[in-house]
Amino acid sequence: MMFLRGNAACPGCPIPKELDALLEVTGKKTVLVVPASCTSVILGDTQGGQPSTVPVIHSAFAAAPAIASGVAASLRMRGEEDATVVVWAGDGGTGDIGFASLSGAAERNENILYVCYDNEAYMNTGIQRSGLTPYGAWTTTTPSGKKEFKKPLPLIVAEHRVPYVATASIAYLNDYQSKVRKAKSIKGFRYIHLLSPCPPGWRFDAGLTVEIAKLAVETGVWPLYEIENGEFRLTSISKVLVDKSKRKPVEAYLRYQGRFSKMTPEEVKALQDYVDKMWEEIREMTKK
Amino acid sequence: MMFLRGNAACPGCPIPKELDALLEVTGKKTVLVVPASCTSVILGDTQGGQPSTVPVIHSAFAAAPAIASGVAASLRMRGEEDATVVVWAGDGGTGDIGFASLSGAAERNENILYVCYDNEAYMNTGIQRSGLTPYGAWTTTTPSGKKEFKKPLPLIVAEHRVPYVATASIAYLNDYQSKVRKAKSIKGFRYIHLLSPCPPGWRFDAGLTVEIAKLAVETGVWPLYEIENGEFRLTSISKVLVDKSKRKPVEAYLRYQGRFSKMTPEEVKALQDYVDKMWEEIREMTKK
Amino acid sequence: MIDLSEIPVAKPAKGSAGKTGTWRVLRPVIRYDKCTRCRLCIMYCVENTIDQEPNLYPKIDYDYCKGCGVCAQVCPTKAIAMVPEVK
Amino acid sequence: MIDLSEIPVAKPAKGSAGKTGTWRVLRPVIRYDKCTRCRLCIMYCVENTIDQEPNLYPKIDYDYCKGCGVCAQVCPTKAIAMVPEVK
Amino acid sequence: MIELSIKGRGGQGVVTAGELLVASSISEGFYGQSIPFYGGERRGAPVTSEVRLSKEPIFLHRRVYNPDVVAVFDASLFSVMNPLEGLKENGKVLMNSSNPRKVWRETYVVDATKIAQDIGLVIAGWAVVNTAMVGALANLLKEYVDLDALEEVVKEEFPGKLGEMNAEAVSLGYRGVKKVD
Amino acid sequence: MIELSIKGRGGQGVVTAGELLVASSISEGFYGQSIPFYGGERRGAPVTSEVRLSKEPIFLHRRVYNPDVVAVFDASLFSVMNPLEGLKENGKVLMNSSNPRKVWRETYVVDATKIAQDIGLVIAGWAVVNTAMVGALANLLKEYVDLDALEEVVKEEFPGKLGEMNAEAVSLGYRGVKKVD
Amino acid sequence: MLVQKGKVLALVGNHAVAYAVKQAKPQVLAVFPITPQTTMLEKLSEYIDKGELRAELIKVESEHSAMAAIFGAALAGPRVFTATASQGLLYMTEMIYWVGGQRVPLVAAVATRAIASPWSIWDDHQDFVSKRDAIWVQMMAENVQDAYDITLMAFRISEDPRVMMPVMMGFDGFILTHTMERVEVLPDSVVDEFIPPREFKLIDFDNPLGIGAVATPDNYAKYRKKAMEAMERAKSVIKEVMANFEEITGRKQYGLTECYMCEDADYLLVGMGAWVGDMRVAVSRLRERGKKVGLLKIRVFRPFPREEVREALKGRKGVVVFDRAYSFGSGGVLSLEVKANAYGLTTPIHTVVAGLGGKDVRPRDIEGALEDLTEGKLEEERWLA
Amino acid sequence: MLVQKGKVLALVGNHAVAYAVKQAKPQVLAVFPITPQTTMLEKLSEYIDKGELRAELIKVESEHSAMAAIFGAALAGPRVFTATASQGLLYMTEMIYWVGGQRVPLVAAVATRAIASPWSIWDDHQDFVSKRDAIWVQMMAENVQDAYDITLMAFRISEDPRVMMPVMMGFDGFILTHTMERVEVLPDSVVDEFIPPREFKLIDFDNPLGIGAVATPDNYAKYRKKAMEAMERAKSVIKEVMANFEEITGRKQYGLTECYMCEDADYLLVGMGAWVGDMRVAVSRLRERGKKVGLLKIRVFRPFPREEVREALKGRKGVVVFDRAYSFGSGGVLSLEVKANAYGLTTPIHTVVAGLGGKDVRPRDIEGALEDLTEGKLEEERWLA
Ligand SMILES: Cc1ncc(C[n+]2csc(CCOP(=O)(O)OP(=O)(O)O)c2C)c(N)n1
Ligand SMILES: Cc1ncc(C[n+]2csc(CCOP(=O)(O)OP(=O)(O)O)c2C)c(N)n1
Ligand code: SF4
Ligand code: SF4
Ligand code: SF4
Ligand code: SF4
Ligand code: SF4
Ligand code: SF4
Ligand SMILES: [Mg+2]
Ligand SMILES: [Mg+2]
Repeated sequence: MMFLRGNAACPGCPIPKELDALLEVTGKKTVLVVPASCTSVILGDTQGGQPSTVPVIHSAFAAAPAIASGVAASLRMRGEEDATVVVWAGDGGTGDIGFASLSGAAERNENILYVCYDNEAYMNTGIQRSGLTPYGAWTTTTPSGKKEFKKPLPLIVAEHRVPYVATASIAYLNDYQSKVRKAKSIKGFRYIHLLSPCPPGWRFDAGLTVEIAKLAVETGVWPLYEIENGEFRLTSISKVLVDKSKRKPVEAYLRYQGRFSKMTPEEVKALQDYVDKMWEEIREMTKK
Repeated sequence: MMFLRGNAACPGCPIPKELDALLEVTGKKTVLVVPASCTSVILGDTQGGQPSTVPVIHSAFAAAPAIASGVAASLRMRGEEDATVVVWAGDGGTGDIGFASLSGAAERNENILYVCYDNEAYMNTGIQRSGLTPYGAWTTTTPSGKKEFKKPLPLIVAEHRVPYVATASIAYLNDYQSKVRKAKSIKGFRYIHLLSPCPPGWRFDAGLTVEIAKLAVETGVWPLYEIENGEFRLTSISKVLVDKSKRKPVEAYLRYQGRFSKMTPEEVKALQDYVDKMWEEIREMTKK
Repeated sequence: MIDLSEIPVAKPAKGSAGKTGTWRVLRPVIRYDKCTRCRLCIMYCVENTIDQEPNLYPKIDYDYCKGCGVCAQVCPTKAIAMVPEVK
Repeated sequence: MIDLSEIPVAKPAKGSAGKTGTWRVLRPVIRYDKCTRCRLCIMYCVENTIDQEPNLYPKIDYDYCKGCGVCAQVCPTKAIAMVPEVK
Repeated sequence: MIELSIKGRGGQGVVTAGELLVASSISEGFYGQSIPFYGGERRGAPVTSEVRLSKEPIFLHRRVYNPDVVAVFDASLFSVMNPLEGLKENGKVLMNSSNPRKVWRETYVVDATKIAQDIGLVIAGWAVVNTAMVGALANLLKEYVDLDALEEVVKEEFPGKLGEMNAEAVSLGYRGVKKVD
Repeated sequence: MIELSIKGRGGQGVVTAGELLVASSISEGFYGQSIPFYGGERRGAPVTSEVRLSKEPIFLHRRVYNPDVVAVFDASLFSVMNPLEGLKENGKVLMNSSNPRKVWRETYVVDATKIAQDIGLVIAGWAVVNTAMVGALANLLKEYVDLDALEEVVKEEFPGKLGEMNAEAVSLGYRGVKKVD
Repeated sequence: MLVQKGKVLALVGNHAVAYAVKQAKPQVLAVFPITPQTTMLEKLSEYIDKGELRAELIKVESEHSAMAAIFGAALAGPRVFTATASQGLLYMTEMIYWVGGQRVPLVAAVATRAIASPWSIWDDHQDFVSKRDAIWVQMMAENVQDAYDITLMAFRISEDPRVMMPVMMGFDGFILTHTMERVEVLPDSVVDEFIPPREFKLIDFDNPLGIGAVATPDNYAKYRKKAMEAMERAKSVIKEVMANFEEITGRKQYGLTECYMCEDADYLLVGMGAWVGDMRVAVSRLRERGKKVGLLKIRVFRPFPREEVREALKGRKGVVVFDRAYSFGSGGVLSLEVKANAYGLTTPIHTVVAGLGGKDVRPRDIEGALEDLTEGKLEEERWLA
Repeated sequence: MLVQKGKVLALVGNHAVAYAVKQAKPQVLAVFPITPQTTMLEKLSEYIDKGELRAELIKVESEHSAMAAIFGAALAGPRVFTATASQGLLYMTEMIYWVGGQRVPLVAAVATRAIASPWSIWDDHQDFVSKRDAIWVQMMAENVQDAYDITLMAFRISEDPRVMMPVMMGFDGFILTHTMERVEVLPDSVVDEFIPPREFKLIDFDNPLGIGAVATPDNYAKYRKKAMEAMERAKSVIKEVMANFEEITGRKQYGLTECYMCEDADYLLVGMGAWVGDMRVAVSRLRERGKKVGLLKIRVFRPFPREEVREALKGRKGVVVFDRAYSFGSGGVLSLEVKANAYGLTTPIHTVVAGLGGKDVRPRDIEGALEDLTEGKLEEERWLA
């Protein structure tokens, strides 16, 4: 066990498991760089200690990729290139305030593994909209549902032409861990985007965390793929979902979540269309 | 004439012309938001006045898209939606320090026209590398040439799924102005990326500004295109350049520029390959 | 060497947030008769609070289990019941 | 109303950087006999310092022309010569 | 001035309870102050909210160290912490419990869980006990809190049907509180 | 201590000129200070660089208002500004010019442009006049600047062939300076 | 004297400020969430969603952009607002100086909070004072009512043509932001009258200006001098606005400072923010015990009430400044201000540094220090840590 | 006394600092260009390109990231460095406080420059002083030699286990950064000995720490108190380091302050930075005219040399502080520091605010103010604008 029990995550929060699964692969010689987020709180305090068994650098909200760049440079200087420098950041830290820093590190092709655990809002401050909040979702700053679509971050990062980009899900642990394993074996900037359901923020029963994560994939809302040196490849169950008939309707995913409860049928349809269109693009990409 | 003569641009600098051509289309009801850059200096001072005949808001280096978002909101409140809010920013302000702010404005689909004039380095501070400096180019912070490739910014912005993205060149003024015209007619976030040769920074004779800009297009280094609602379309002379035989070798472009003078034949070839591969991708995109 | 008491740092500790088992409202109880030792609950317990006994049966660490119910949901044989904590 | 002297602002002005024509080392001189009035020099003068006369001939505003030579380069008939400024 | 400390768990509406008391006291023309204590609070984790009620303006902003009244939403808290820490010698304790056990010189109980369950105030398996507790507290704090005013405040806070149910819980809590001798 | 003001245009190496003087003075064990004035300077635009040379440590850091010597790289500057502003009554002027015209009580000329052209120091159509001017200044500032030391400094600053050429320009400038009577 | 009795509400600090903002009718807001400010943002979102406030809320991706967005918006004419805390206030530092230097009227609320590293979400004043050079009027609230009142006054002060400057309203994180108290709110119509329509507008297509263009040295220094003068003028404007507000509300506003039980006090306690309330109680108790102590509350931190402070300190036997912010390597920040501005006096001034990172300050701490002061037992600088 | 005579070079300030940095052998640098610091960055790039400095230069996309990158690098052990100015220093504000709070030894050079809006690339000290609360040692150079010397000492002070704190070396933009002067540089071997190997390292896979984790209120206050104590300790460490440096170089280092022509001075001028040189000249000239004037130079701004300043001011007839930074609504920043730290004295202290936004300060300005001071004609605060 790399991530110790008895931490401050909400009941049902997948983050401890996600971190444990990551560290299981990257091992003891891992440095976690964690910007302001729910994880900052989960990581304990100077009094009670931290659940992490590897070094953690707490980071200002916008600074994690740069801190990681510095750590990577130092480890290179120390001759410890076998260590893995991981940024572990929420969707807000990744896609909003910290995005210039991420983009800069990607452009410099820094030797870091960036994991964005995406709970689709600012959860630590109590559920406010982020750029990665999906269309239609209620948050405290989108009381009538968000009007814009989710920022397609993994593809934007991929457009930086970094060696490795992948999506993952807590419901598909093997897929997730094998992506971490592959990422660990590659040098340069690697990016994994992990959909991370949040019971209080998404308004679902804590026991359903894995179920919801699964539905995201099964409905095609969250395709699992990797892009290695520009090559796009669907992974795990998503491979069969190019065929629309194999995908559950998005409604099946929305249903359990209070945050989508006020969506009108038209909005649900708009989201379904969006997902279908995304899969059309995916079909194009897989052809290449 | 919308941009007055007698300003502080270097001899041969295309910026005054680029701004004049822009304002000719967007007209008197334009607000320019300009972050720290060569243009900040060109725009005069509180003593001698400014060459611009439209309002200018000088901006901190990282703040222009956000300032423009605020101006756009105010103009909406004032009922002056016929005005155009333009961010006019260098490659550094756009792709490096200001990129989170740009990305945020794009995600919110703010009603602004963002023009990045790209002279491929921090010129105002005396030629330092930016994320958009091309492979092989000398700058004072890449004394042996930049090792990374140019950040493909227009495509990264396009991946934000904004209504309009285009590239342009001072050598193809009609193409540039018609793109500005189209952008003006669209609502939401519009982005034009304008390659802007810089005689002292690129180390070429001031008289060659237009010639160099033309060669960038003719060699395929700088493809002219637009992406409207996701639809990719080559424009102007670039339409015929998908055919490799129609493109001049990149060497023809590099030759006149001191910044590339130390590139090895291998590096030149790497750049040529990069350009060829880019055109392969363009070919794919035009097919869609 | 440097004096760590000067510098804000945290050291690894189980129970950094205390005995989080006290947060529990519902208690997961494994009916071992139904359990097939498939390990799914261990794999998916988001808190890492299910240990694998030498006999391969899962065992919940009630000191820290927060009672979220994920294990009960993922158990294919419905071998885990969520029962209210006695008050 | 607000007192603009309190607030750092600049007003539109020709010659905000002074008479930039004094920066010139080489002077573009149009040989009107060669000029076809194609307007390319006017279009591409990066300083906007070439005016179009009523007779459609280009005329350079030497007060501000910086002598970069772009006009000479773009002129299809080579009608513009860059001659050293007399010292 | 009277000082309260309300102890419960994340998700039980401890902060709201304090605010309801303060709001009703203020609506009566008095003064009040509700001070939540924020840590990284989580569903199920222990939470405290402190309250001051007074007929005069309140100046203090520090936390409440020696409450006059402690309200315990959940008897199981005793196994995690000492909810009665700092309680004045002559202070009162209100317990949500079905079991009238004396924990302090002056102990009161109300079966808020049962009240909530009877009314149907159950969300995601949790009985919503805060309004019944607030009702019971109102009975102990008659000087500062008026039952009618409190019911009004509750109806304002919770719209529609939910308001009705909660107001009923308040009323049942008010009437259901018993002193343990 | 002696104070200089060097006037020229962006691209003429005015700042380098000041630094060469200072460096050679320092290499002789003296003190020196070269203060460029930075605006948004552009190729062709007027530029100033100021210099202090001294046998004692220099404490001042303010700009030079009343130079002892003014060096003008380009006579055309007179049409843009007054390069001699603030010059001391008994100060000296060094002009780059082929035309020995008296502009101050004590005026010197050197045809730095011709020197540069003759040596082949021409870049992008511009004669590189700064080293010849520096050579000429060295002649006026013998107390602080030694010709040999200056040539050394120039060779260090410009590597290889270019150093040779510039050192020659220095030497020709030194010898080519003439007083205008 | 027309006293307009308003409604009495029970509000937490963040909602009280949101209420005042709603009444001031800004048209453009840009706020980025941060504890302990967030519930204010949420309330404002709700107002806009329900149509109670006709404004655009720009959901910026950072605080730098929040300040940038309202800066841009303010130049075009509308009234604007933002709020932040701690890291957020630091992250917008460049823009804080920017709007100050540009002399743009706007209002920002700061829910004060300690600064990392290490992380802390709890209260102290380190963030607020970090902006003391930036050409901003800075005021600090004592309680929730005060936060409401100051927010309203802030808009009026900021937009006064004699001031023309941003105003920052500080109020203690959690201690006020999350504490519910009694608040008397003004009727909307009264607020409409109290804050006249905004006149500031720099973006005008018929008079195109270059806003913030390079200033050459002479010009730059001149603008800064004007800012200094405006800051001095602000003192009387603030007093004028407070007097007017007092007239309207019947709530005593005092001015830049308030001196409580000062008349015959030999010893003076000086403080700013929410704990001033606790200090009142401490002073009263010591008075009951026969100690001649008084309390000087700093309500306006910038412009610093030099004259008032000097006046208040004169002739006392001893003074203790309670500081919730520290300038490492020099002293408590409020202390430094008091000492510097009172320079020349000889009243001994002590400092108590307390409440950093949310460390609660207990009754005995304040009374103890004050008592020690009267008994000559207080150190020059005492840390409660 | 072993005096190691070094090489004499002619260097502009930015190159002198780059030279010192090269000799200190940092392994990771992250610098973002900004006028007037840029030529230092360029020189460092060149050193690395030529193999004269074995280090990585991370070409970050902003200053926030520059400080973040060297922060991360420093935690893993290596010596690190960055440099910035003005907007850049403001843009990294959050990280400046971060590394201070985390007590990470590192060195940053600040080429001082005025702050926008309006834009100005010229010198004043507004940027430097904006970080005076942030748990940084701050020192300011008088000339190019001083910038070189302080940079070397900064590494040693920063890494001293009794201090363990970032150090900021300020030097006036253009006035020093771009001015070429005579610099005596130490042999590399001497520098190697002067700055012992760095011991600080927090990232250790066998002792995994959570660096900067949440601190609950009690803990937080405790850490801040320790920082305050370390800052006080830094005073003697700095003196010790300076004494050692003086021994090595034979260059007089004085300590936290230097008092020039002070012995019998009735009037004192106080200043910091490059214009101290001009003040020396002014003081000498007035001395020649028989005026008993002296000069107090503040070399270390944080920790502020309270004792030295009090000592220096005691018994003078009048003091004038020259300020190149202003805290709007209170006073000149250095003035405020001097007054607050000298509180209790009665020597009248005047302020001259000058040189803002690069406004050149002429001989007559300094001499004039000083002369007016001796003649009782100097205002309490004079603005040269
Ligand atoms: C500069 C700055 N602004 C705001 C905050 C407040 N803040 C802390 S965490 C957070 C939200 C984090 O969202 P995300 O990155 O999605 O992580 P999550 O909390 O959802 O896990 C915010 C806004 C901060 N710490 N620093
Ligand atoms: C926060 C901040 N950092 C650095 C600078 C210094 N700076 C001003 S302009 C500039 C470079 C601008 O580069 P780019 O955006 O490409 O525009 P260009 O000058 O090339 O036209 C830099 C680094 C600044 N003004 N603000
Ligand atoms: S709010 Fe959501 S993401 Fe944050 S700890 Fe709780 S469950 Fe996890
Ligand atoms: S440096 Fe280049 S971009 Fe900047 S003004 Fe000169 S020519 Fe134009
Ligand atoms: S998931 Fe169910 S069946 Fe599988 S090991 Fe756990 S309890 Fe047994
Ligand atoms: S209830 Fe939740 S925490 Fe407890 S064992 Fe099951 S999954 Fe783990
Ligand atoms: S030389 Fe340059 S500035 Fe002059 S007219 Fe020709 S193009 Fe225009
Ligand atoms: S480009 Fe040549 S031919 Fe055409 S108008 Fe100009 S000068 Fe005449
Ligand atoms: Mg999130
Ligand atoms: Mg650029």
